[in-house]
Amino acid sequence: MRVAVIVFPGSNCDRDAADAIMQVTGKMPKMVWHREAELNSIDLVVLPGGFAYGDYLRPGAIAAQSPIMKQVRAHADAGRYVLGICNGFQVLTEIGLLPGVLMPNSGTKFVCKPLKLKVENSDTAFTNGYKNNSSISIPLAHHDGNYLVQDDELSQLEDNGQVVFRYEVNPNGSVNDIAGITNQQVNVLGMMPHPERAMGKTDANNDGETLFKSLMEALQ
Amino acid sequence: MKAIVKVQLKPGVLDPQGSAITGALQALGYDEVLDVRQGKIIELDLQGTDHVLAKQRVSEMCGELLANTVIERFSVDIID
Amino acid sequence: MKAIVKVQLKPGVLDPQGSAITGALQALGYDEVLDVRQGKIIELDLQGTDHVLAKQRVSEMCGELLANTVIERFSVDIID
Amino acid sequence: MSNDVEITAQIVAEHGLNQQEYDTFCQQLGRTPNLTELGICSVMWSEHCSYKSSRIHLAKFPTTGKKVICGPGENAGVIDIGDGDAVIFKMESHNHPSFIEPYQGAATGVGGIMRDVFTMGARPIALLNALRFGEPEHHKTRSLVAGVVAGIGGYGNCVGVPTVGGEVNFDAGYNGNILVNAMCVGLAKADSIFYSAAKGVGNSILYVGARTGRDGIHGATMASAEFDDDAEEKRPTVQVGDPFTEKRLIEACLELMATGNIIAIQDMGAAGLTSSSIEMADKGGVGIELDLDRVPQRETGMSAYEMMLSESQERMLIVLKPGTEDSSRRIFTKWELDVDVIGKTTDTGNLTLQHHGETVCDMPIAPLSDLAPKYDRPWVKTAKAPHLDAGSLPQRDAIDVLCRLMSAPDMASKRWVWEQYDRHVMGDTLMASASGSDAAIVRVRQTDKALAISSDCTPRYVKADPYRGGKQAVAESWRNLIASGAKPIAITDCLNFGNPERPEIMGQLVQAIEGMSKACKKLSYPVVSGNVSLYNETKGSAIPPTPTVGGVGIIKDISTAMGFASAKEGDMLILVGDTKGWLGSSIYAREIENLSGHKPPPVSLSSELQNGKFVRKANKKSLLRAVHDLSDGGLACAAADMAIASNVGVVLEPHSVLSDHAWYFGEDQARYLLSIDAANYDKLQKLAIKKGVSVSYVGEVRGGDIRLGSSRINLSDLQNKWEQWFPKFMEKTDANASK
Ligand SMILES: Nc1ncnc2c1ncn2[C@@H]1O[C@H](COP(=O)(O)OP(=O)(O)O)[C@@H](O)[C@H]1O
Ligand SMILES: [Mg+2]
Repeated sequence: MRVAVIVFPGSNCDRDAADAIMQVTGKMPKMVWHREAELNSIDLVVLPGGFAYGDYLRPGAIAAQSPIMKQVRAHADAGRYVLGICNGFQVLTEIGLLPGVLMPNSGTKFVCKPLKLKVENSDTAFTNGYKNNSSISIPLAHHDGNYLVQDDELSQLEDNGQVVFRYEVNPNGSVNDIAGITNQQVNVLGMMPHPERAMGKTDANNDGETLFKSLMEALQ
Repeated sequence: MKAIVKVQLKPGVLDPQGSAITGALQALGYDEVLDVRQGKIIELDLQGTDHVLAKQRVSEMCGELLANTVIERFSVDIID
Repeated sequence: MKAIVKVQLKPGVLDPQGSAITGALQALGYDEVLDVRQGKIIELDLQGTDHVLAKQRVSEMCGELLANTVIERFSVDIID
Repeated sequence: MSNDVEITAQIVAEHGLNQQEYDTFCQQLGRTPNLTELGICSVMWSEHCSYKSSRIHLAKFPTTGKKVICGPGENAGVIDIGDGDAVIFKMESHNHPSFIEPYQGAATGVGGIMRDVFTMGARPIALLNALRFGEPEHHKTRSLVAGVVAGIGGYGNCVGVPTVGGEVNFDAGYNGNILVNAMCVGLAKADSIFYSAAKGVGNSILYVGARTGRDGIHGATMASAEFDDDAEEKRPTVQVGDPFTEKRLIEACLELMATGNIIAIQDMGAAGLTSSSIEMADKGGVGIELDLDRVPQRETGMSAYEMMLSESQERMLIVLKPGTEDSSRRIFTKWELDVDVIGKTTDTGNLTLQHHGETVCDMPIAPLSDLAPKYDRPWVKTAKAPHLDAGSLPQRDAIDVLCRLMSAPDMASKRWVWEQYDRHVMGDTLMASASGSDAAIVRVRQTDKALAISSDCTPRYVKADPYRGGKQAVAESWRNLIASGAKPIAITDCLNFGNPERPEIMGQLVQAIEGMSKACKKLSYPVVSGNVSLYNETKGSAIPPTPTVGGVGIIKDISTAMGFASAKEGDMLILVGDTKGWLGSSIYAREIENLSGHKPPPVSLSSELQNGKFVRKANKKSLLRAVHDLSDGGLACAAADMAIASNVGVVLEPHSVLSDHAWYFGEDQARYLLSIDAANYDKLQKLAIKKGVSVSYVGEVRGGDIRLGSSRINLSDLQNKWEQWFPKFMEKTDANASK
């Protein structure tokens, strides 16, 4: 599996994402500076967490205009995989690869805590290692994770099984407790919680590792 | 030349920050406050003097970057 | 009755958001953009009809909560 | 104001220099200074930069040791943690700015302390913050808490360095002067530490980072003057933090450091361009010439005076090896940062400034630091505090007291605060605020080693007895590291006091330093960096003296890291150390009896050392399940913490002699509560006898209640009381909430 992690000037979970990839594949992913414009022969693009441009204007807005994002779009359009974590999810909604927006948390504060998610669809390349409807624990850390989408699009998401992760207790006001969604073609996933922080390295929880392992198997 | 851009949430879009402000003002005793909505005002210093062109260019900037048109609407005023 | 409050950074106060937006617009080819400053626009729905009183009350709200008068200045307009 | 205005006595006074200081300066110069020169001298000789009131006393700290690579005198302290790794750390205050503008004040405090650490070549890996607010009822407290916490989170979260620990206290003594002390810990290679001495002549001086604006001009002198009634009106332009720029600055500087282009590097902190250029030149024994027209500027029409005194954030000054200018520039350009060569080192020994084709300053550098005033200010000993006889206090229901203490502002859960901090970014946080350990534990990346880090001070004690309180702050820091399984290595500190021109305040400072020094020496726990913040008073009323101690220890093998969240049903609870039932200046005295100012608990450093070594040994032999140090609230509160963190009940037996309040809530020092598997009891006791340490069985881990003798409360009921104080406090918005 050939993986690229995109690095924006304010990305700060890029290294954590790379470590997670390394842990499951044994190979360091390619770290791609956002001004580079090449994503040749890459299977999976990871848009990592952080504050790509300080979250100034709107989270993900300025990053969405970066040269690399044209390549990411082409990569996705070609049916290859894209994983957006936290800020990466925000970028994906800003460029329209995923529907909806991520508004400020309903509590209007940054929230960092471990959290239970329900796996709503384990029939995707990202989630096939999980049991359907299982409860997993993935930490979260963000200020703008309050997912909002138009009603018709919401029913579409729900009907198509594009909602893959749901919060068991809603931390941010997100509509229908949505924590992560895929696009219709199921090759792009955006999620607010951080699977790369649940790799069994700092505590016993390795529920995040399953996601990366699923991807690896799907791409083998 | 300056452009004054107002970016506001479309009607009907929930505004978490606005609701928080409403609550805080009411708690401070400002009972006359019924609802609050928060938007952005972005002031651009522009080179050039052509107002018509400027308005068109700044509207493009809004579509491309300054506003997220999924949930926001914008208005542009050009002043000297 | 509505109040439109504009809250902007005082001149000279660093505006990191504004600088980032300037850079982003220039990178997109909008070379005419010299500088950008970002502020807030806060719209309040108010009960009552007395504009003079409303203006005074909303100015108080600004001082107390809506603006950070150490680094920001504000203006209040009352409309129907 | 033009640069050649006549310097009147009033202008001198406005710059915070007294007549004698001004005369010394003129004498040295051989003429009267112009305005720019006066401005430069005034910031260099301010309390904040020159440490004029504290310097002779700071010299009492032990600052060397086997593991010390660099002690005080550089931007931060450096210690050796083996295998070629070094840890760089420091704590600093941002008290005054945070009172005026809590969000930006606290945010820029975090930014500033990170720069001190990465300036020396370290990647910041952990942040802590020690916060002291006024009483909860005070009309400003709530908005200050909200702003400061949001500011700390806003900055650290964005840069992507985990905020892993800290303290939050409330006391009426801080009503007019809150304390915001931020600590940063970074990781570097021991053979590539960067210093600030600008050695060599003719080398280019590179300015990088944010542009210079009129921010915080005279911030350094403000930090050295007490607030008066209209301080809130006369505030200078507040500095606004830009964490996105800081993040890029860190990455770009670390990238440049890897090239070998750097001779010296220094952040622009308080007094910006002035102190950074002068300190670098002074340490390198060279002169420096700057062309101010080349300084990247954010505003138009800035004078030389304004540029030299600006405290714009996120800026660095770098002296480059000849010929490396272009390759260095490219790195900063890649990170979209402003960068320019603004001058060079010279052999004149002078600071020479060119602006608009004119020389606006030309004066010798050495005297600015060598001749900086140094005062042995008069001081008086703090009056002897009366003893509090525990026997004179009324009997009370122990569980009722426990509930009141655990939900008191200083003791209640700080979840509301730390949930706003990203504690896990960088992927190496093993224990942070939420984890149930006495210190934060952060792994050294890609190794089995970890650092234990804590921040401590008990101002109640320091106020009642500065010497004993100073000793206690160091001892508690050391104990916290031991309790987390670490070997304590060294400390940084932040000495927050009132106006040193008052002999009783100066007395607090001197005695606290002496107490701290004593403890540092005895515990082999040297001071490697620190900061002094004086004039923390309003209208003649000073803050409680608050010497915050930031301790760093090393855990050689993360499998031996310890906490108090791992007690198990059926464990025995063992108390290490002697209990006399000391209640003077305790939380119990303050919260329950409304008594303060009594003699705080004695600190026996030899017991501290002995008991600590014993706990370490027992941990090494895997005899322990959970460890908690005893501090505020004594035995019962420590046991309650352990029960809540481990999610299992505890039973504590009453003492045979001591009254309940003395036994359960006394704050005798040098004590630990251990939870052990009953099967290990004999081995533990044998070890204790061998080490001459007193251990006693005090209860067990069992059931779903907290039981103190015959009285009990359900664990989750107590937990709710403990959890609810802070969110309830913050949500209570009465008419006074924000102003
Ligand atoms: N209380 C203290 N204990 C030990 N060292 C101190 C203390 N206060 C200041 N120092 C040392 O004095 C030097 C100057 O401190 P400071 O002016 O705060 O540095 P900077 O300008 O880098 O922020 C630093 O090396 C600092 O570690
Ligand atoms: Mg420094």
